[in-house]
Amino acid sequence: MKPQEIWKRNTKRILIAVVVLLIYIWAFSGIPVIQIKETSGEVFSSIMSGIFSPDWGYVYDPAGEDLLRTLLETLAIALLGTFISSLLCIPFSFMAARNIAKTKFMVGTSKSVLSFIRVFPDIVLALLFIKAVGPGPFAGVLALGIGAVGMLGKLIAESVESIDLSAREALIATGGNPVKTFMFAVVPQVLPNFFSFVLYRFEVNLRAATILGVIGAGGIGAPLIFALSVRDWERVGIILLGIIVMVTILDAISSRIRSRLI
Amino acid sequence: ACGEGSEDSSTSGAGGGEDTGGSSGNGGGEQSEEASGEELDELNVQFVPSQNADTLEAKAKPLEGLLSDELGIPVNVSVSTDYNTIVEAMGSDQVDVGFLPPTAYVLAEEQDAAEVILQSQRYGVNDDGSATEELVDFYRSIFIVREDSDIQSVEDLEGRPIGYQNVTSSAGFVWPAATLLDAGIHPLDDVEPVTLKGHDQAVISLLNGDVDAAVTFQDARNIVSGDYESVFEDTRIIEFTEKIPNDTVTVRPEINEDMKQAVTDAFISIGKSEEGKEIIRDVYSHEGYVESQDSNFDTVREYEELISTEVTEN
Amino acid sequence: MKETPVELSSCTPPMPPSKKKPLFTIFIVLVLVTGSGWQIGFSITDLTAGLPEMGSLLVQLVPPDWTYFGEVTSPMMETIQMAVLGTTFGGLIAFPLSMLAASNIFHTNWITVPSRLLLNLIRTLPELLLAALFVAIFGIGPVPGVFALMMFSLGIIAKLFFESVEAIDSGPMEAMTAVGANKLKWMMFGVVPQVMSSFMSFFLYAFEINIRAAAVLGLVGAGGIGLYYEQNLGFFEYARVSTIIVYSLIVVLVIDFLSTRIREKLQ
Amino acid sequence: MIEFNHVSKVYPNGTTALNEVDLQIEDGEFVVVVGLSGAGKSTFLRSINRLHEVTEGEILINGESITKARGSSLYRMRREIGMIFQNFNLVRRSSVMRNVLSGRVGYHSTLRMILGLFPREDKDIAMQALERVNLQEKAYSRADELSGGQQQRVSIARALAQEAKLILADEPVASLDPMTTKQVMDDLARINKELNMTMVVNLHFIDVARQYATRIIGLREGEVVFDGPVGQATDEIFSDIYGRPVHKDEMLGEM
Amino acid sequence: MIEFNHVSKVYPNGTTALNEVDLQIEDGEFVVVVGLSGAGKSTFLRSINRLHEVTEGEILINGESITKARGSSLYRMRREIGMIFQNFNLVRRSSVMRNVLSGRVGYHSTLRMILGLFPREDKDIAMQALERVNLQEKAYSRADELSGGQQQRVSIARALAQEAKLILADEPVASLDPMTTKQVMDDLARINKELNMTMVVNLHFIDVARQYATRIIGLREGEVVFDGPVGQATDEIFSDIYGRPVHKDEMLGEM
Ligand SMILES: Nc1ncnc2c1ncn2[C@@H]1O[C@H](COP(=O)(O)OP(=O)(O)OP(=O)(O)O)[C@@H](O)[C@H]1O
Ligand SMILES: Nc1ncnc2c1ncn2[C@@H]1O[C@H](COP(=O)(O)OP(=O)(O)OP(=O)(O)O)[C@@H](O)[C@H]1O
Ligand SMILES: [Mg+2]
Ligand SMILES: [Mg+2]
Repeated sequence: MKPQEIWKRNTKRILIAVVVLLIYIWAFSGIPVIQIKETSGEVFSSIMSGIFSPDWGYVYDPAGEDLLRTLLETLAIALLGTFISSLLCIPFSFMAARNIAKTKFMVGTSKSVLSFIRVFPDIVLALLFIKAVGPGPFAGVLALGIGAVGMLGKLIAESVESIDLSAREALIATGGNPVKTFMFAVVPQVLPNFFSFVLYRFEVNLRAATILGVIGAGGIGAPLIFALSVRDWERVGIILLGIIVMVTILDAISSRIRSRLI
Repeated sequence: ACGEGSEDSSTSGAGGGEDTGGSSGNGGGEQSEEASGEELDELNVQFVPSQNADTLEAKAKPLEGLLSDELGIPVNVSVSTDYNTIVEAMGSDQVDVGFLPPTAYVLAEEQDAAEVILQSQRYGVNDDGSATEELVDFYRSIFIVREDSDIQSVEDLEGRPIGYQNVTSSAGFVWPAATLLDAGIHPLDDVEPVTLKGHDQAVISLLNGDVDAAVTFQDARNIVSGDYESVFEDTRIIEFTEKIPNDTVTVRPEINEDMKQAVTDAFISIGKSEEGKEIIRDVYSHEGYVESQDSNFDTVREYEELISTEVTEN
Repeated sequence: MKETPVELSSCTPPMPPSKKKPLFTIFIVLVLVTGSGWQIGFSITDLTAGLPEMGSLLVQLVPPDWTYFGEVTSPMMETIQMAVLGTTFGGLIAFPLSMLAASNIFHTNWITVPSRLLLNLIRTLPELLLAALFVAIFGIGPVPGVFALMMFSLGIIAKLFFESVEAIDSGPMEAMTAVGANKLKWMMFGVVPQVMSSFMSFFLYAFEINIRAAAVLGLVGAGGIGLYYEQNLGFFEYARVSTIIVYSLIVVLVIDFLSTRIREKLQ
Repeated sequence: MIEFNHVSKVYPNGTTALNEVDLQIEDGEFVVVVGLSGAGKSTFLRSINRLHEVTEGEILINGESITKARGSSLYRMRREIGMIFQNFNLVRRSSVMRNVLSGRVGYHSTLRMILGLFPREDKDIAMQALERVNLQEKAYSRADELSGGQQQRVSIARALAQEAKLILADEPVASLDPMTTKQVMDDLARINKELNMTMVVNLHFIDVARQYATRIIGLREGEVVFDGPVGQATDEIFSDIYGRPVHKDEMLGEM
Repeated sequence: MIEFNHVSKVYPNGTTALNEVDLQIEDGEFVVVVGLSGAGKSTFLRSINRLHEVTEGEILINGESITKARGSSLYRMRREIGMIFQNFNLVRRSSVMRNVLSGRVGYHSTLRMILGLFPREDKDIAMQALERVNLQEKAYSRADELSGGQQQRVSIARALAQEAKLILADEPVASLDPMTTKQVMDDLARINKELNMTMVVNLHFIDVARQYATRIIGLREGEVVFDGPVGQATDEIFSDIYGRPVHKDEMLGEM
């Protein structure tokens, strides 16, 4: 590289640095000085003591609607929602990958569609499906299933963009058409990432309390929101414990699956 | 937010594409083609536990059993955290019975989505937050300030930061705003409005000094009394709002009259039976139900109209 | 997946690995999925029957109320400011934490396991609880908002990032070992350059989510775009709702475009 | 038969990698392409099966233009050309067997390939190909568990399994030890003789080139500077191809 | 001086890669290690700077045990040992310069290195190293834009920039063409002579080994089967090391 080029690159970098700096100055300008409230200690400790003395009575209730049941319901909703979105995201993630898609136009459109799904508020999505199938777990599954496509599509498309294309060349050379090439050269490479993101999304769905609460889907969402809004920390504590245990078990399973795939 | 599902999202007509009928009158039932109305072989009930209570339970099952016994058809009860979804679901025939707070009801009615049949009853609330002996079908909202504050009346609020709820909330905005307007204070322009999510946050922000006054439903301080033990000593009520009707029980207007009556009777009898009473008290903090009619909500409409013209034109 | 090749003398070809395991896995997944579908009452006919109703709402969403743009600009800017800070702080914490959680960086369970547990814990905390905690500590306003977004971003970035750290090429790390670098230098030169681009990608993803996660900001009285969603939904003002959606989309696309350009320039 | 008619290739950045190449390769030849790094050897090879588009001229395979073929006829033409890549181009996380089988995708319907259903005979063919490169016991290992030399052999097996009429090999022995180099080259020579498969091979090593080739093509800066039977490729010719004689004292920098 | 005292290495899966190795390498020697693929050459090399832990025995560098060293004294010992990897081990997305500079991190404080602040002299050293491998014009290219041979040379420059007293090279010419092979080997030989740097190099090519080594170590299945000056390494010896006779035509690398 010639000195002028280096110089040019450096000025570019400095310019970017200045812009980034300005953005941060602007961002900080919106934030007042941090002050810690006098009462915070008291409240903090009362919240913590509540959370650490969970309401064990909620774990199981023969009449139903206890922690175990709602967690199970959440699990079913999350599982199905994840399954749907993992299928739906597949075409998108390849159309949005720069190195796979045929035209720039296709990449641009697919990426924008994915962005659109991502910015679409959960609550509006929920409303749409409530109108279609009524409140309940089915609407929850649909909302989660569609809502996750934006995220999965984006993350998977990016990991497709970073794969090693040399294997693809080999398949082209053997006379494979694009679909065959894709199945043999691309799919095996992105599969681990695909599962990794899907499992991550599954976990997000388990915690998608807000949307499931809105949608009347049963599950753990509504009880958690209600317990939080009346500051029933013991109830919050037991629900959190339930979610943590479930997520941890899931995490253990998912990392085992992942380590087999990598 | 304690709750996306506080009493936010009441509603105001204006529902885009749908024909929203007039704002008056007794339900849109007449609009449905079959004069006799729909038969139901299954009843879908949805509610948002109302936040003007100090316990919230997201329990649907107990009510399912009770109602199903009374009506002789299967009943599905679900719990939501947002009124808007109930209204939309009723509008598209997905939900037959909804528990709505007064403003939400008025807006739903404007969209021909709901018709009131009952109102819930509760015990009244004393100034210290405890319950009275008397059963009432309304509650009030209060303006509270810190004990040592120089604010004595709503007039003193001018220019001060006030903690509201969302502008669609009956207790957290609509009624208090009307009170302020009566006192000659514009609820948004003449004070420093701060929108908070959840009545507990309103009380806490007041205690923390982030706002100088807060509006909440009557016994909201009970919610935070566990975390801030001296909340009742540290705060002071300066004003009550007018009566806010309790939660309504509404039905879809298209349902046939017999069924509406059956549902009405079912709720009333649940409220009277020992077992039923215990359940609705535990779960919904309701003590019983009384019949209601649309005209009871005319005052609500006035408030609603007043506020929405004053506020949303902003 | 170590499909251990069967050791055999060279004359007989090895047996293909048993297909039982993958088939069993697929079977289990299908059972779980159909079971869940049955449990929640999945029905395609209900869905197709309900599509017209869904359409009626979609119709109300268009066209957006263009005049509303001006009104939501200032809350949108507030949201961006908080998202910038929340994501930055979250990312700054997520970076070292992910390194600690990655088993190819630290080979002892003593470090990785607690780090992962911590990460799991952070991700599990609901926004509402975080909001309650931070409001109790800092009062209402943007400060607890930034902190809530920070925790939120931390959870997202750290989880995605540590998995991608675990997948990096070990060659450069080995080279740094051979050069005599201590752990920090080793990471700076062997690991960081390899993971920087995926970190940036997850960072921006979290940022984008934070633009949308305005609900969290509303919870703490921090303003932001979330309150406007709620308000307009409450009044059934769907045209305005779609205005906000379009606005967020534009912001996200602009950010996406800029960051892509910046990353290209920096490479 | 491969015909190059005035073929040129200019990369988008302006590098001329092939310059007016004009030659024919007959069936059954064993052609070795030599030249310095960057001379255009890989580009030459990759133009034949159109992994790279040439910018000028035409390449005919058995009289049919591959540079103009499209869609399924292009796929069919490529199926007839096996390729061995310098850097193997294996799917590292797939098994050896699957990598070899992927050489056969051209023979089956797309749907069948999406489901990954290869007929029994294909598996036999793949196994035979692995046997030929002495790797059958690794058939179900993952490709990235193999040593470099073994990976190279998998790539060769894939080309063999393809049952092509022509094999293009881009430095097929670059990462092999002398023993394996000999095995691989002997194998290519045998296939060339026994099955009358045409071979076009890029090589760095003059000795190996001399030993196996029937014909040598020398490239320099994209131009064919030598093309003739191996007997004519004297040391002087090689010096010419490489553009300079090598002296003992030709050193880098100063100390 | 490097001393191997009864060194054995058994991999967790039971493979014995080194078996009771017992030898000394004096300062300034140019040692070439030969052996079949899988003989343990890489393991031998990697034990010296403890990229692999040996399972038995001890390795002393200038009388100090590297197998027992820990923390900063281990880092310091490693700093004195440069290594050239068979597969380069470059950070592909960093610039060539930065890759070469990374050879110098052992000389500076951690804080400084986290900030990436290399002193002026280091940049000069790095540039000189690049000059020596004839790559100075690629200094600011990204490593993944280079051809295989160029990447190998970056890896060599990194080891040179480290200014070590000992260089371990694991098949440093495997992916180079004959010209570059010669250049690189000549360069290693010159550094060895002029700076009296000890060289331990794994090689596949017998001719190259004979041409540059002062001493040859032959490994077979983890055991040292030959160790002596290059003059004693006759064709028979090589046949023994490789476990079968070597033909004249397998001797590559001669131009
Ligand atoms: N994708 C590309 N874009 C631009 N220039 C390229 C590209 N690929 C190759 N080149 C250039 O074209 C010329 C010929 O490259 P080619 O790969 O054919 O050389 P080669 O003879 O195979 O060399 P080597 O022995 O190093 O493999 C070189 O100058 C190279 O820099
Ligand atoms: N990480 C490992 N785990 C288990 N076995 C290994 C590992 N690395 C190498 N081996 C085995 O140890 C033996 C010696 O390997 P080494 O890499 O030292 O061989 P080499 O002489 O360098 O061979 P090559 O010329 O192919 O590089 C081989 O049998 C190899 O399979
Ligand atoms: Mg090449
Ligand atoms: Mg080796």
